[in-house]
Amino acid sequence: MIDKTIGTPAEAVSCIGDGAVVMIGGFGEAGSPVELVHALIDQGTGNLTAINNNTGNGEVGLAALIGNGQVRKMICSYPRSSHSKLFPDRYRAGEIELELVPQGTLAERIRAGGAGIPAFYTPTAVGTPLAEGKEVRQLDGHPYLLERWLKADFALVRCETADRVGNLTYNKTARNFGPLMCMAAKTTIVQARRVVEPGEIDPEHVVTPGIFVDRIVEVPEPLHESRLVAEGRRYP
Amino acid sequence: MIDKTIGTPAEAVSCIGDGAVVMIGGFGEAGSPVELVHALIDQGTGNLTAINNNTGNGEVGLAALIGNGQVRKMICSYPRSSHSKLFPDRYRAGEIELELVPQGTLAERIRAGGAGIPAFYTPTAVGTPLAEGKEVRQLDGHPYLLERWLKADFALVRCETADRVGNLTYNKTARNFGPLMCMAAKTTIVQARRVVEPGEIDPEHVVTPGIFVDRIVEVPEPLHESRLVAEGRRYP
Amino acid sequence: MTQKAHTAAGWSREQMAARAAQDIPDGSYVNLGIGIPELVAQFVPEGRVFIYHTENGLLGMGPPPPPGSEDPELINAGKKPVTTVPGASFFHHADSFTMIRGGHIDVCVLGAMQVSASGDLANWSTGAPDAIPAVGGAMDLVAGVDSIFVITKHVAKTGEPKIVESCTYPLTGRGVVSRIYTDLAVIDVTPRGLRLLELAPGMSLEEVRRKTGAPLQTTS
Amino acid sequence: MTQKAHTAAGWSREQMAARAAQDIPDGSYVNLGIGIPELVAQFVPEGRVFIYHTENGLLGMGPPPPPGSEDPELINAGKKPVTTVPGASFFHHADSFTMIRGGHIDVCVLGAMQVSASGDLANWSTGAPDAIPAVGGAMDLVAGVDSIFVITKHVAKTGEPKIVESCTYPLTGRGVVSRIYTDLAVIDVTPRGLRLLELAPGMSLEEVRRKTGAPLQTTS
Repeated sequence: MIDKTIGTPAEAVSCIGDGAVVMIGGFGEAGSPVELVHALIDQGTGNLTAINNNTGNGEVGLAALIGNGQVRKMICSYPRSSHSKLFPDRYRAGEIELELVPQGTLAERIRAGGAGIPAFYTPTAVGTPLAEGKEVRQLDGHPYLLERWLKADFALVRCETADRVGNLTYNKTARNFGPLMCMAAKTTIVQARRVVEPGEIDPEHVVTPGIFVDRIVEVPEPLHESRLVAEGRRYP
Repeated sequence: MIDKTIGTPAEAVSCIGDGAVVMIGGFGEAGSPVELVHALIDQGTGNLTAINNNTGNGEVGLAALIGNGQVRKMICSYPRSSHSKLFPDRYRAGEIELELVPQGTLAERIRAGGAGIPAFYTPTAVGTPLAEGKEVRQLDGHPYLLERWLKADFALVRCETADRVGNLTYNKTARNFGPLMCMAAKTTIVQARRVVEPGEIDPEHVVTPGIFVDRIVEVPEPLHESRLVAEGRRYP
Repeated sequence: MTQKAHTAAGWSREQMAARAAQDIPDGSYVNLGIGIPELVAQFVPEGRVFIYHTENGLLGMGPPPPPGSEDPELINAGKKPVTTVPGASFFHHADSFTMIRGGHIDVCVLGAMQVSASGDLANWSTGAPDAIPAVGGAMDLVAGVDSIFVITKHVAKTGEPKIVESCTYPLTGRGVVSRIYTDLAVIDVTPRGLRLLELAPGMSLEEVRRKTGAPLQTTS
Repeated sequence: MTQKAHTAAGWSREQMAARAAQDIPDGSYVNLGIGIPELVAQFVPEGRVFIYHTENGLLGMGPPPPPGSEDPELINAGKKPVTTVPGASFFHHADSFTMIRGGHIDVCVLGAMQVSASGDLANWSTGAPDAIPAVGGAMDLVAGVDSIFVITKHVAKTGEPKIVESCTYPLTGRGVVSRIYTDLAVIDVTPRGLRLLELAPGMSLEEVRRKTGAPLQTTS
């Protein structure tokens, strides 16, 4: 039988090497795979390109990964946070590269990466500074930008329930980028609040089919970033 | 309160006029909105462009709509059926136009129509007769075809359960093109086996969010095309 | 037309939000930006129902939860805790922006740093060299939603007009704004420029014109 | 090398399918075309698990149901009734072809009308003027799946080779086929042309070469 579970976050991320492109799920703290990111911090992997909607919270999770100097380039839509100065400080110091992408274009580029669509046209950002250097094409009399797919070597995603063959469900707005990133990475590593046997998730309710998932680690009580931030905690 | 239900299939399709572009859900008979299509036959609306993966079964549903001369143009991936000669006869007689689209490209074009993506590149059909007349572009050293979005005036879709605000779930492989067509039509008309109150479908299990649905008609015991075909039935 | 030279109070934040809510049709799918636009949800006119969309994956967003019952995995685009209403649905980000980019959202209410006479919007960056640029979903919203309403103070804290001939801040989108609700007036963006729809109580056309950086037409 | 001139029986349809199944790695996600490829599911080698995908929206497809328990809304791409295995999932057509086009399916087994020495596949149309052209998902599968296996009779009913220098029928895809399983042989498509991997019992290289419309190399 296929069993994609793996013992610990440390084992789960051990395949990630220096220079990897890593998609990290979550919108704010909702869906943030904190334990997997902390394992990546423990491991010290550097020179990463990280893809996430934001740049993390406080001094934990993705923010701590950035603060620790492990991220060379950030691809995101909204790198400001009222709770974290780690990205802004590094950015102003010229220590991290930023590719700013409108949120919907970011989502669509990741989906395109997973769907084998190398490029698409979109009306978003036409006529703005984010269109600079991009092809503009008139279609039916309207201008559109050409955008390229985004793929990654790894995706780190947090879900609610996983079965052993990799089918996933999510919790409320923690779904956000998870299903897209699972599709767009060569190796998808998931932390699940609960791991169940195949068949326990109704086939009609599966959000991410198992074909998009490679490694699953159970983290029954994941840390809440907002609580860590409120407590002034930092990682490590 | 919002209530998108409507009394009968006849009332539901009464807004469809001659010359409309109509997406019709279903793959084979699975998900075929038979009662809505039969209402369209009763209504006699003509000069339609129909979009479906196939061209119908036997002499009922979409096949009957075609046989009745109401369809001017068919956009589909697989217009052959061992059970129906209505499309082939009209096609050979030059009475119906055919736009043949690979199945995955058809699905993606419909999704693009719903998603506001006017065009995309795909590897599918490169170097084949279906690439004729289409732009080929090299990206990262590989050739891709440019494909345009597909939109419709109306979508006719069959689902399992609908709530009054238009959230839908489907049944097994009857899901197929339904969720995509709901997104890509100006007006989406759904026949549901069961209509429930808002809140009765778990927000995590909604497949088509209500924003994509305009009219819902309850058809508790829809006809099975395969049974009608086996019985040699024809419509009307 | 003459009136007192000193500035009248004009509309409050809540009054601006309530005024904007009046122009949203019953049954609309609505996306509200962060800040004053969020207040619109408190002023749904009697007899109407709006369905709120938040771009992080929820349709059918309800009001904030009572203190103590927040769920960190049920938040809005501003990352604040929210609730769901009956008939809500959750979906991923690509589906969420399908709703936006595909033209399925009826009305979006946004804040602004500048709006131009031709409906250009600037609301994501001052363009200052040390600013951290952050765009979020604003560019997708203005590109995909037909009716873009802006709620903003009429002038900046510095006293400079926010409604201008041409934006000096980096653009969010070109020709995208339909209507502007300020503390002083309601203004339509038309193909022939800005048109005054309504003055706040006690406000004079003269004063509003003086505080507006572009010509302002009236129907009279 | 000399052998009897008359044709030996070669492999049956079932034997061809079983032989192809031997080359599918454990844990593979597999899409099976209509016809002989469907038989592959009956010959999963001991100790291996394959997960079957059908492009009409099911991953984890199981065998046909017992007569009388068919569900017209649970069918495969050939529109025949199927079942699900534990761990199955349903999804819509765009997600299904994301799996195909995005390179997530490991192996696809298809039928063929013609295969060329460079791996071109023709399997959707004779190009005859009165034919009803019907492509289904074949072009998507060959464009998106890395390992395309073809199972086909070595020659057409007319006796003409189906493995040819260059296809005369309309193409499904260019340079897409990895390996060909016929009733007479197993043949690899390599950058330097066709290479014989295995002969059916009692089959001679000479005979296979005679029935193949393109040069056939051997490792020896």
